[in-house]
Amino acid sequence: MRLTLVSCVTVFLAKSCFILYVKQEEERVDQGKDCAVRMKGITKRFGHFTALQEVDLEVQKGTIHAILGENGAGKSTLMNVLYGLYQAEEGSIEVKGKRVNIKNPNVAIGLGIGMVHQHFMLVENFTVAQNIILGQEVTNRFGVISMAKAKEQIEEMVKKYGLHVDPDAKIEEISVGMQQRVEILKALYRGAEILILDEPTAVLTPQEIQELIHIMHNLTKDGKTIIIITHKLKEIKESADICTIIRRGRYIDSVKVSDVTEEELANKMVGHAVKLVIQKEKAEPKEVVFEINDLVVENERKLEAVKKLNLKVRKGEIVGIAGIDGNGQKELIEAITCLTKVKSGSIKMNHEEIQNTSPENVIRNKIATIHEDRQKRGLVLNFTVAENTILETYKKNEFSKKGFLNKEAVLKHTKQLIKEYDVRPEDCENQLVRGLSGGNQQKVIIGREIANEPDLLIAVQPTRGLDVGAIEYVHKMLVRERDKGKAVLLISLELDEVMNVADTIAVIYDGKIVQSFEQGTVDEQTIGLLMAGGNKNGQIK
Amino acid sequence: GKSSTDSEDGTQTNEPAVETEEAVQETEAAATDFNVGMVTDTGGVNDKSFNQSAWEGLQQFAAETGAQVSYLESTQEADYSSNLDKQVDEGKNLIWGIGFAMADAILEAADMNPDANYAIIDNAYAETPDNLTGVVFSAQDPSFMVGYAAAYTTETNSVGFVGGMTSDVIDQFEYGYRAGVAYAAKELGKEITVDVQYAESFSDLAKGKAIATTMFSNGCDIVFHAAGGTGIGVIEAAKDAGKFAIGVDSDQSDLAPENVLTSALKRVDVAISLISKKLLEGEAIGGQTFSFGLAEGAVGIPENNPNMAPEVYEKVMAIQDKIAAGEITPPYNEETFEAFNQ
Amino acid sequence: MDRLNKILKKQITATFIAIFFGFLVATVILAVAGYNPFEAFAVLFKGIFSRPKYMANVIIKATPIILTGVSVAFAFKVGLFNIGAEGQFIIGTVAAAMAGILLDLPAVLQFPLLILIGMAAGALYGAIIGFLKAKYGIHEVITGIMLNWIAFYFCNYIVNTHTFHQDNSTGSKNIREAGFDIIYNWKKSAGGKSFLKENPTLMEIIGKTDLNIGIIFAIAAAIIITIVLNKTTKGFQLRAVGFNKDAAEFAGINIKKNMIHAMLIAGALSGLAGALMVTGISHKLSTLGTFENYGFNGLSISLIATNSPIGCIFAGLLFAGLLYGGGSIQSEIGAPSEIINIMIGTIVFFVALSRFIPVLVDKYGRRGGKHVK
Amino acid sequence: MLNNILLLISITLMYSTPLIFGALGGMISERSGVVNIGIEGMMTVGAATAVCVGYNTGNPWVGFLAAGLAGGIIGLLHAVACVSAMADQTVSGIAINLIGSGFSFFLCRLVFGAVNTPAVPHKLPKILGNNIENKIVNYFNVDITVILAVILAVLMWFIIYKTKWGLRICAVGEHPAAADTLGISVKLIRYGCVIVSGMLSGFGGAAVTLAIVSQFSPTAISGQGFIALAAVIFGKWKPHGVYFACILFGFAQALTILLGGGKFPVPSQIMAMLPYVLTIVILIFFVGRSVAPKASGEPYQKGSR
Ligand SMILES: Nc1ncnc2c1ncn2[C@@H]1O[C@H](COP(=O)(O)OP(=O)(O)OP(=O)(O)O)[C@@H](O)[C@H]1O
Ligand SMILES: Nc1ncnc2c1ncn2[C@@H]1O[C@H](COP(=O)(O)OP(=O)(O)OP(=O)(O)O)[C@@H](O)[C@H]1O
Ligand SMILES: [Mg+2]
Ligand SMILES: [Mg+2]
Repeated sequence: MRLTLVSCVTVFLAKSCFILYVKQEEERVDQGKDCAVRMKGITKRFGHFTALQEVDLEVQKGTIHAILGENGAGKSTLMNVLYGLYQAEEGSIEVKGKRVNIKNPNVAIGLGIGMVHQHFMLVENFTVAQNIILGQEVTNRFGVISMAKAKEQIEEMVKKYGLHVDPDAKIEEISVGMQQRVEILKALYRGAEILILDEPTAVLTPQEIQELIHIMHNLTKDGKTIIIITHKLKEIKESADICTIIRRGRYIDSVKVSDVTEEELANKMVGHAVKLVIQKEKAEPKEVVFEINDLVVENERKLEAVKKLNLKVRKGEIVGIAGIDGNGQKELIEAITCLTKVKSGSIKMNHEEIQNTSPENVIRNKIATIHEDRQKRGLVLNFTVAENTILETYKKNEFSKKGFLNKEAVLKHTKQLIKEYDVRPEDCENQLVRGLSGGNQQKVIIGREIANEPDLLIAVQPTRGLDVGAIEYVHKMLVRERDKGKAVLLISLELDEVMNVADTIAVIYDGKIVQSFEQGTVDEQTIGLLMAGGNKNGQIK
Repeated sequence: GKSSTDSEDGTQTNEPAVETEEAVQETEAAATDFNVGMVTDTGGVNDKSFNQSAWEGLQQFAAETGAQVSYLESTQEADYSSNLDKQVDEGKNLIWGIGFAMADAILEAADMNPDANYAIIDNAYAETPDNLTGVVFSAQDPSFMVGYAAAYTTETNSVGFVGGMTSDVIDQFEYGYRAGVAYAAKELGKEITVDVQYAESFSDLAKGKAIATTMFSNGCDIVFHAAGGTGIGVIEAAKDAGKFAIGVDSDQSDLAPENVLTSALKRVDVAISLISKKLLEGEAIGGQTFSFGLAEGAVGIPENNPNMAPEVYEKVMAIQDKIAAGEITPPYNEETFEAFNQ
Repeated sequence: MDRLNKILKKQITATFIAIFFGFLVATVILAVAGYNPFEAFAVLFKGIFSRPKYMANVIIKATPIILTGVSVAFAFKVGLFNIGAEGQFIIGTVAAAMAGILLDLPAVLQFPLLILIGMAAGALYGAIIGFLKAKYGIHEVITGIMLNWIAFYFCNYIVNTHTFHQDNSTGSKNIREAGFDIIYNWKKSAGGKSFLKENPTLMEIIGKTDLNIGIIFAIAAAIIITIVLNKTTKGFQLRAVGFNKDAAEFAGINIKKNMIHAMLIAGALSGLAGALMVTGISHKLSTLGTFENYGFNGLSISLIATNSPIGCIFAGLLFAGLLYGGGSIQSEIGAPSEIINIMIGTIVFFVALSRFIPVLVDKYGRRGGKHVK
Repeated sequence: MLNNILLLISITLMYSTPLIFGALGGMISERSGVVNIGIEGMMTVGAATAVCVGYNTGNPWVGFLAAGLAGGIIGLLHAVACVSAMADQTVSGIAINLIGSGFSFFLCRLVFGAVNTPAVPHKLPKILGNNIENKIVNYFNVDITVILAVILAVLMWFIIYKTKWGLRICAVGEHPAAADTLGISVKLIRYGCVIVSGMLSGFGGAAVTLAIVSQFSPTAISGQGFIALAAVIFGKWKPHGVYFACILFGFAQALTILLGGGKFPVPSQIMAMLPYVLTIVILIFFVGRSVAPKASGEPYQKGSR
């Protein structure tokens, strides 16, 4: 009894202190009441590195506000400051006209700010519903969760905004598109009025992107404010009202999106002119080097994910596989790289069957692969750049003798590679890859794979999460390889990329290549339909 | 006993070690200069078994004579020789090694340091160097007695024995006990079975308890243990089952005053104290093996056995006399046991 | 300032700070319990450094745990937690002793053969763990713990079999002298005896202790393992697997094979420690009452050394020094010997905390930097 | 036959109970993302404290609670290292094991002047009281700790799967950054879980020295903590899995005892291997891969990537 009394008193005291504190902090700022968020002079440092320097941001209520910037410009950092994950060293934040001190995400949530992170913050082995309610569970007095009630609430939101999810599905089993919707629901569930989306479209299919834009419009209609970070200029044009541009941690400009062209945006972002469409000669394909016949592969749940797939890649051409995520691309890659067993059919490289052998054998057969997950499959983050560059070739005579590594040769090779592929910082050969930025990590992988002098270069989502400058660079590399007479297989979820870069565009749907086209003989519309399971004549089967 | 013939190789003709000679001259007045050290085996000084008993003996010795005593613990077998050596450096007049496991290490140390005196518990050498003393116990004697007592006490005609790990020393307890039971059964004209099980551990309390519980529930009403820490579990099982356990080494009745029938004493402390005193008093102890039996009061059963019927106690005392007189020679291993039963 | 920061951030500095704190905590505990801590430390250091042979004893004590430490450290590099080093050590002793008793070869063959057999047995025993992990995905901690106990009972079984048991003892027969350590055989030889008589210091170090060539094996093993890890293609593979299995697999490195190889090598190191124990010190098997902690101490050592094989040499010496010198604390000032365990535990604990030091340095260093400006 | 079956059950329960406490403790800690290989040390501290307090107060329950408290304090130590100082969890756990046993012996020496303690005046009760005459009923007259262990397992299951605390603990163990962004304090949850882990391990120790036997000795806890650690993995970090893993181990021990005693011509050393061999065999054929909580072993640092 006494114990409860004491605890009551403590809680009361703590609460009143908190309220006093908040009142002090939130001195009223009268001007700009229609301003949902105003950040002023934000400076954020990590150690000696200044990630943000006096950045301003003003977001009007009920609008979609885009933030544009190169990789590492500081966009995510700025948003993390707003969400209370980081504390800025300098600067002030006002939310809905009130000066606030956002010490942690709880405060942000309390202020009606929700954030969908660049890297999804979902617990993989939880269900959708569990992820949504986490931290704000619907419970009875004893802390017992009432799932039924929670699901009711979720269903309501689903209906209201058209965010379709299956509350009982596990995150690890659903598509990224649905995961994204779960993230948005999570924010809305917490009563978010201001929604931050950090690169939400990087992982989505064209259809899903359209859907997302639709949802965003739904939300603003409902009075919500959206801040969206993206590298895709087209999306900014399609969705945003205002765009703020950040370059190297500094505020550059805020523009009305309808007043500028995509080129202008890109130029502002990188500080110089960029070409958005890749320049290349017409392909001159030669003989077939890589051939897949009637390939059948099962997924983890023992269902056929690749169903009698056929594919040919010739020397000197880039074959692009366009398709919506989950149509067998993942299994196809795993089969080619021998990470998974093939049920039937064959994969031939230079007329030699390679299926069901080993990753090592695949590499030996002159296939190089740029994997979509660079941190999981592509790199050993705790290895130095030098060590990563020889991850596949350490056994070659060039780098080792009688089982001993030749450090000097490796370093020389790495330095050359760093120079050739413009990896930064340029003296990073003995640095851990972990410390490199995402774009530079990707450059290390690309450099390594190309240095293997493969006959076939497979690139899976090679530009995922990269900025325009970096994307341009990667595409140039692919074309260069083609021009050297190599075969290139590009698998991407971004239709633009495939349309732009590939010489032959193959559409994958439901585990099969449904049709192939030469570049320029087909429009985006047709491909989009085929990807969604329609046919050439525009009918959905 | 296995050690009766050892002292033949002419100890008496050898000069006593230097330190001993001095001790002779100064006797008790100089006892504070008299230094005795011991090295435990890997059981450590708190093993509730002979190491502990040995240390108690030394402390007793120190209390009585004013001598200095100390111990070094071995945590690994490899510690034996370095610990023994350390004791030499500290200028001990006598260095005790506790346990047969140390036999080789001590033999070597004695060879290396002819000026130091050594003694070992539970080992008899075929040839004992002049500066080394073996001490063995006829543990089969008290085991025989408790087995005899158990047979006279059991109501279910079934008794048990829990061993720690199979070894020659534990064999003394097992076969002595079984022989005692058999001897009494013959007297009584009954058939009394002995359940024997080894825990393969001197430390697993739960296993000791589980084995004893199994024995009790299978009809035993008295279980004797020679299992060190595992035995604590055995006594606990007796307590829980309301049956009897028989303790070992020292009087273990304090662990369960109502459920310990008696204990088979093997008083390492007595032996240590006695031998140390002998040396202090200038007696030559090297080059021979002392066998401690009933006569020295180093083995036996406690005087007070509140749970034992007085008439049984008397009978056991009679048996003790017979053993002391050599009329009964309890067996100490399987072969002698079979021979005994013939 | 910057240089100081850099020094402070070094792992080795952190380890020394940890050792310092270990002593500090022991000081406090001793003082609280009513003993003079400085006297205790004096005894400790005297027990280690006052005579050459004490140092030799420390080295002897350090030898097996350096090896098990390197074994654990090596497995760690490949991402495996070799809690089974204890079992591999035991199997090493058992195999070497069995062979030492059964085989009857000239010393030039017998001794190296026993070492090899002990290593091979430990290696196979370790490989079981690697195999079960690679084939069935069974966690190495479970198999390690279970195999420790199985080795324990297996040793006791072998000791008590008719072939190997020595009558009137708890141990096995001695191995044949041909299998004894080289130094041992030399010091027992006529030449060795007379030589030692003329060199009292050597007599003390070699004659009065079990000093054997094991320490050379241990140091060589630490160096070889360091070279293997850092300079060879095999080490490259193993580390790649340790850091990122998925990337290694994708790069064509066979992770299952490497897992087994890693445990094979780790097991061989522990087995070697066991074989050296038999040839150099015990010359026989004894019934085990409890684990003798050679493997478990190896864990602590590897952790104090932050998994650096070379570091294991020093950590092993430190650990052995504390255990050996600490043994005298009880006999000299009466303080319970547990204090040494607490002290070692505290050192390990502060090693664990040492990750925090760079963070603190960063915080403090930055603030310092600001002031300068 | 019936006799043997009942005996098998009661020995199984007796043997597995301390393991269950320790393993459930290990599980909750790992569920929150902190690996706890210090269970052995925590159990030892609990076992020693239980007797020291139980002996001096004469009340076993006070001793039992004190064991939990002492375990909790050691848990706090582990938490400070692993959560606040972002220490290597394995290293800290090993340190806990070393410190735990050293401290326990030291404590007993201070209290009793020896590491072997005398018996406590009163043990924890059996569920049906003492002196049950009926033999069959007596088999079911298990220690109260056996029942507590069952209750604990059920409670743990309920908390993890049904309450918001469970949801949060699992989230913190799987994806601490996600929990953090939702305003869940990773630190608080981990502190809580590690301390509870220490408390449960402490109870596990007390279950040996206040129920199975009635005194502390240096070997009272010899390896149970490591078996518990194995059971956490064996049970796949699930309360029911962990419970049955411990039961299985206890069962194998009981089987060893019932099959032992010379009934079969198997040397007793080989017989003693049975529980360990059986565990591996069952893992190979029936259990297979177990996947730890994703973030377990990783210290969480805000904003790290
Ligand atoms: N944990 C870290 N600690 C210190 N510095 C880091 C850390 N992570 C990244 N960096 C630094 O951040 C820089 C960029 O890293 P980041 O991953 O944010 O790149 P990015 O902004 O995503 O750029 P990219 O376009 O290349 O993906 C690198 O130069 C690196 O030095
Ligand atoms: N936790 C951190 N520690 C150290 N440096 C960091 C950290 N987080 C971000 N940075 C640095 O801050 C800079 C800005 O990073 P931020 O993630 O905000 O970039 P971004 O604009 O979101 O890039 P991207 O488009 O790749 O997401 C990067 O260069 C990175 O080096
Ligand atoms: Mg970003
Ligand atoms: Mg990035």
